[in-house]
Amino acid sequence: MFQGRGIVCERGERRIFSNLDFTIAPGGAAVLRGPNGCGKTSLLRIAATLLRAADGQLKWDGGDISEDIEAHRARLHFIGHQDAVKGALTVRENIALWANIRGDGEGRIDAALAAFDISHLGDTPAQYLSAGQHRRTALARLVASPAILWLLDEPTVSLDADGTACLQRVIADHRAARGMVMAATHIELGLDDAELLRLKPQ
Amino acid sequence: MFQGRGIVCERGERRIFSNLDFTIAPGGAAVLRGPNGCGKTSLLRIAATLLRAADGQLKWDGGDISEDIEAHRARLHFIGHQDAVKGALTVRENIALWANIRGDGEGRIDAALAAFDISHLGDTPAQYLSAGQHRRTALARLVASPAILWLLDEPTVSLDADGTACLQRVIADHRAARGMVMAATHIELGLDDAELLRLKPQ
Amino acid sequence: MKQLGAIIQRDLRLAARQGGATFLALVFFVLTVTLFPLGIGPEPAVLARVAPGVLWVAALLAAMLSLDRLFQADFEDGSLEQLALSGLPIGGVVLAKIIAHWLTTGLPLLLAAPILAVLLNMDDEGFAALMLTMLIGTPALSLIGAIGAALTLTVRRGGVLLSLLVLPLYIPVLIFGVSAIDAAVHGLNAKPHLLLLAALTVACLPLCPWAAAAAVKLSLE
Amino acid sequence: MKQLGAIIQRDLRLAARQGGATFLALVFFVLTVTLFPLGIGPEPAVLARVAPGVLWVAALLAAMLSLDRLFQADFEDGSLEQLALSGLPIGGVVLAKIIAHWLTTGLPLLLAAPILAVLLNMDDEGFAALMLTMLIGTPALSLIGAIGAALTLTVRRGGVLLSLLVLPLYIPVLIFGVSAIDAAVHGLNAKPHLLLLAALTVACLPLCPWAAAAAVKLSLE
Amino acid sequence: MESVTEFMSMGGYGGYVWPAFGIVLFVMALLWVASMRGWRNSEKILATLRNSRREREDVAE
Amino acid sequence: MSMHYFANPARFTRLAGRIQPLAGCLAAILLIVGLYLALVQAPADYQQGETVRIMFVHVPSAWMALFCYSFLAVASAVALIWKHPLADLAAKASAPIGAGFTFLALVTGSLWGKPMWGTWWVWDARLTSVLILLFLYLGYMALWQAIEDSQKAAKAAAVLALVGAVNVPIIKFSVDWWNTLHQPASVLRMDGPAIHPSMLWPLLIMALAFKAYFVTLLLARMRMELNLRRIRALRLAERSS
Ligand code: HEM
Ligand SMILES: Nc1ncnc2c1ncn2[C@@H]1O[C@H](COP(=O)(O)OP(=O)(O)OP(=O)(O)O)[C@@H](O)[C@H]1O
Ligand SMILES: Nc1ncnc2c1ncn2[C@@H]1O[C@H](COP(=O)(O)OP(=O)(O)OP(=O)(O)O)[C@@H](O)[C@H]1O
Ligand SMILES: [Mg+2]
Ligand SMILES: [Mg+2]
Repeated sequence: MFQGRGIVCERGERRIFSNLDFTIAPGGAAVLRGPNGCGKTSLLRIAATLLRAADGQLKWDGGDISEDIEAHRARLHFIGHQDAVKGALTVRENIALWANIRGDGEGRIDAALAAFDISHLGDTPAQYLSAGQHRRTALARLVASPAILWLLDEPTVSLDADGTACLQRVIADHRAARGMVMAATHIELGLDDAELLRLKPQ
Repeated sequence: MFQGRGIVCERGERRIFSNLDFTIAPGGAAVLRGPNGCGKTSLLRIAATLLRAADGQLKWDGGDISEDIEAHRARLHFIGHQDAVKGALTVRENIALWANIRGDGEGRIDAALAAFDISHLGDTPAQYLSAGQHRRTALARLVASPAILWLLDEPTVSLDADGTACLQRVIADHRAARGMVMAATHIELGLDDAELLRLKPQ
Repeated sequence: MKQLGAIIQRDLRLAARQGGATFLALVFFVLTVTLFPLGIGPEPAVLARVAPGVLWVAALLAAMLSLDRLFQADFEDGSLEQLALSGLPIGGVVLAKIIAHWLTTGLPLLLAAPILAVLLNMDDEGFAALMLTMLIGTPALSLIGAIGAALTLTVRRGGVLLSLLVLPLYIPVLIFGVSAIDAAVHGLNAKPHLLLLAALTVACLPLCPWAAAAAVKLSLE
Repeated sequence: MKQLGAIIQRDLRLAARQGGATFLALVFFVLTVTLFPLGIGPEPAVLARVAPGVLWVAALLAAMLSLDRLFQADFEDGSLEQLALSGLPIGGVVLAKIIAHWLTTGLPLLLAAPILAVLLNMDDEGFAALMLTMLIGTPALSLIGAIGAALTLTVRRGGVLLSLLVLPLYIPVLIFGVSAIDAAVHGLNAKPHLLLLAALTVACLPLCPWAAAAAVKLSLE
Repeated sequence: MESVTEFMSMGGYGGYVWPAFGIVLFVMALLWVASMRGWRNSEKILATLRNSRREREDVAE
Repeated sequence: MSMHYFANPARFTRLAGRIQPLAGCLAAILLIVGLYLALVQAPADYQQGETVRIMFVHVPSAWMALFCYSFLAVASAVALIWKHPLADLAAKASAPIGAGFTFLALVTGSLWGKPMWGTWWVWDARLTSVLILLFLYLGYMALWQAIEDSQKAAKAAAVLALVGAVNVPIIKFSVDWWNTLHQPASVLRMDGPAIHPSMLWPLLIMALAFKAYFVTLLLARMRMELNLRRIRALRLAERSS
C-alpha cells in the first residue's frame, strides 16, 4: 500500500499544490489529471523521491518512506519524458542494460520486446528509431525488470493505437499481479477502475 | 497549392514508403496518420526540405521546389519534437528571437502569447516550464511570425484539453486566411475537413 | 543583414545567460597559463623564453574548447534546424555564429593576453607583437574551428574528436603567431610573419564558412 | 557488486561505441604535447627542461576535458535519474563511473606518456618516475574531477565552469607529480614526493565519491 | 657461422637496422592480414545472406 | 537504388578480381627481391655505415605516406564534386594504409636518427610535418568511424580530407619558416649523400613493391566496403520485412 498524506509541492519558491492525499492499494492505480502546469510531473517525481516535498509524508505499508529511501527507489519504476535510451546502443542492449543494473539479469528481455511489439527492432541502434519506437523501448523496461510500483509520466505520448493497447495490456497484467500504477496523462488511458486524482491550478 | 508527387523515402538504406502523393490547396489541411515508424515524421521533414526524398517531386503552385529551396523554407514553419526552446531565455524572449530572425519583428508577440494562453508566463525562463507550457511556447512561434505552410509533428503532445483547443483555434484562423497545414498525429486533432493521409508500414 | 544581426545578438545573449561563458573561456585561458609556472618552475629566464609559446598554445586550447558550444546546443534542441528553415542562406547563419563566437572567446583572450604575458615575464619588446598576432590570429581560430564543430555535429560528445580534427589545422596560426612575437623579442622584423598570419586569416574568411555550411547541411539531413 | 560491474561495463561499452573515446582522450594528450615544441621551439635542451611540466599539464587538461562525459550525458537523457532509482547507493554508482572513467582516460595517458617523453627529449633518468607518478596520480585526477563534474551538472554547457572548479584542485597533483620527476632527473630521491602523491590519492578515494554523490543528489532534485 | 653473426650485427648497428626492417614487415603483414580477412569475411557473410534470401523467396532479384 | 548505382560497382568488382591477385604476386616478388638487394647486395655507406640500409624501407614508406594522402584527397574531391559512388570507398580504403606507412616512416626515421643524429627525434620541419600528417590520417579515420550513417560520414570525411589537403602545404611551409628562425641549419641535413646506382636500384624496387602492395590492399578494402554496404542493405531490408 502506497500512501501520500498532506503532500505540499513548491517549485522555484512558488506553491504548486498543497495538502494532497492519495492511496494506492496493491493492484490499484491512480490517474493524475489536470491542466498544464498543475503539478502532475512534480507529484510523480515526489513519489519517486526525486523531488523533495515541501511538506507531507509518503508511506509504504504504513512505514515512512524517508527512513529507507533506497529501498523505496529499488521497488519502483519511473518513466518520464527523458527516457534514458542511449542512441549508440541497440534496443536490446538498452533494455538489457537496465535489467542488469537493477540486478535482474537478462531473462525477461525477450518478453519485454514482445510485450511492446518491438522484437524486430532488437538490433537497431536506438538513434534510428521513430518517436513511438523510442517510447516503446523506454516502456519495455517495465517488463524487463520487475518493480511493484510504476510511476508513469504521460506514457502514451507518441504511441499509436497499437502501442497504447500494448501498454494497457502490460498495466493490466501488472495490476493482476498486485502491482501498483500511478500515471499522469491528458488522454484516456483506459484504466477504468483507477482512482482519479484531479490537480487544480492554484 | 502545395503538392507532392511520387515521393519515395529511404532512411538508413531502407525504404520507408514509396509513391506517395498529396495535395494541399490554400486553406486546406492534410493529417498524417499511421502506426509508429511508418514515416510520418520523415514525410514532414521531406516537406520541409530537411530530408532529401529518394525520389519524387515537391511542387509549389506548380513550380518545382528544389529550384529555390530557400524561398520554400522561408514560407514554412516546422514544429517537431525538438522544439528549439532555450531554457536560459524567458518565454517572451524565445518567441521574439525567432520572429526577429525570420525578419518579422516583435509586433505579434503579445498576440502569440495570448493565443496559447501563456501571457502570464512571459517572463519565466523556459527551463522552469512544465511539459505542456514548453510545448505552448514552441507553438506560439506559429502566430508570432507568419508563414503560409505549417508542418506540425504531433503538435498536441503534452497539451491539455485547453491547450488543444487553443491550437485548434489557431489552425482554424490560419486556414481561414488561406494558410495550409500538414500535421502528423496519433489522436484526434479536430481538423474535420482535412485530407487524411494514411501511411502504411511497408 | 538585420536578421544576421539578430542571430549574433541571440548568441551573445545566450552566452551571457549561460553562466557567463565569456568570462569562463577567459578563465580557462588564465588557468592554463598559470599552471605552467607551477609545472616548469618559477625561473624568470625559462619562463620568458617559453612565454609566447605557452600563451599561444593556451589560446589555441581555450578557443578549441569553446568550439563545441558553437553549433552543438543548437543542433540538439532543434534550433539549428529552425535557423536553416528561416530562409537565410546557411553560409550566412554560420558566419553570424562565427562572429558571435569570436566576440565571446577571441576578444576576451586578446584582452587578457598582455596581463598573462607580464605574469610569464615576457620581454617588453614582444607586447605589441603579441596583441597584434592575437588580433589577427584569433578570428582564424574561430573560422577554422567552425569546420570541425560542424563536422562533429552528429557525433555524440564529439568534444575530443573535435580537438583531433581542429588542432592540426591550427598549427600554422600557432607558428606564425609565435614567430612574429619571437622576432619582435629578438629585435628582428616581425612584419613578414604578421603578413603571413593576416594572409591566412583572410584566406579563411570565405573558405571556412562555406565548408562549415556544407557540413552543417549534412548533419541536418 | 555485480551491479556496479554492470555499470562499469556499460560505461566502457558506451565509450567504445561513441567514436572510440579511449583513443580520443589519448589523442588530445598527444596533440597538446606536440603543440608545445611548435610553440616554444625545437631546442632539445629547452624541451628537456620543461618536459615533466608539459607532460603533467597536458595530462591534467586531457583528464579534465574528458570529465564532462562522466555524468553529463547520463544526466541529460535521464539515465542518471534511473541509476539513482535503481536502488544502488549513489556513492557506489559514482565510484563505478569513476573507475570506468579512469580506465578510459587515465590508463591510456599512462601508456602514452613515455613515448611523448621521448619526443620532448626528457632525460632517461626521469622515465621510471614519470610512469610511477602517472600511475599514482591519474586516479586522483578522475576522483577529484568527479566532484567538479557532479557540481556542474545542472549548468548547461558547463565545460568551462568545470575547468574553473577542477583545475585549482588539480594543482597539488601537478606539483607533486612534477617534483618527483624533477628529483629523479637531477639524481635526487624521488620517494618523498611519490609518497605525498600516494597519500593524496588515498585520501581522495573515500572522500571524492562521497562528495560527488552528494552533488549528484542535489542536481537530481 | 661467423658471417651470419657479422651479418646480424650490421657493423654494430644491428639494434637499429633489424628493428626497422622488422617493424616494417610486421605492420605491412598485419595490415595485409586484417584487410584480406575483412574482405573474405564480408564475401562469406554476403553469400550466406543472399542464399538465405533466395531460399525464402524463389523470385530472385 | 537505381541500376546505375550498382552497374558501376559490379564492373569494378570484376576488374578488381583480376587485378588484385596480379598486384599481390607482384608485391610479394618485388618485396623479396628488394629485401635481398637492400640487406645483402647493397654496399654499406662509407659515412653512415650499415645504417644506410634503413633507407630502403624508410624512404619508400615516406613516399607512400605522402602518396596515399594525395590519393585520398583526390578521391574525396571526385566524391564530392562528381559524386562517383566508388570514390568514397577508395578514399576510405586508402586511409588506414596511408596511416600505416606514415607510422612506419616515423618509426624507421627515428631508428635511423638515433645512430645518425644521436637522438630519436628532432623538431625538424620535415619530421614535424610527417607527425602532423599522421594526425590528419587519424582524424579522418576517426570521423568515418564516429558517424554512424555511412552516407553522411562519407561526405563529412571528404570535406575534412579537402580541408586537410589545403592545409598540408601550409603546415609544411609554416614549419619550415619556424624552424629556420629558431635553429639555423645545424641539424644534420637529410638530403644525405648522392645516391649510387647500387643503392638506387634496391630503393626503386622497394618503392615499386610498396606501390603494388598499396594497390592490392586498396582493392581488397574497397571490395570489403562494397560488400559491407550490401550486407547492411540486405540486413535492414530483412529486419523490416
Ligand atoms: C622520424 C624521423 C624521420 C621522418 C618523419 C622522415 C621523413 C621523411 C620523408 C617524409 C621523406 C620523403 C621526402 C620527400 O620525398 O620529399 C624522407 C626522405 C628521406 N629521409 Fe627521412 N625522415 C626521418 C628521419 C630520417 C633520418 C634520420 C635520415 C638519415 C639520416 C633520413 C634520411 C632520408 C633520406 C636520405 C630521404 C630521401 C631524400 C630524398 O628523396 O630526397 N630520414 N624522410
Ligand atoms: N536517422 C534515421 N536513420 C535511419 N532510419 C531512421 C532514422 N530515423 C528514423 N528511421 C526509421 O524510419 C522509419 C520512419 O521513421 P519516422 O520517424 O518517420 O516514423 P513516424 O511515422 O514519425 O513514427 P512515430 O509515430 O513513431 O513518430 C522508422 O522505421 C525508423 O526506424
Ligand atoms: N525546475 C523548476 N523550477 C521551478 N519551477 C518549475 C520547475 N519545473 C516546473 N516548474 C513549475 O511547476 C509547475 C508544475 O510543473 P509540472 O511539470 O509538475 O506540471 P505538469 O502538471 O506536469 O504539467 P504538464 O501537463 O504541462 O506536463 C509549473 O507551473 C512549472 O512552471
Ligand atoms: Mg508534466
Ligand atoms: Mg514521428
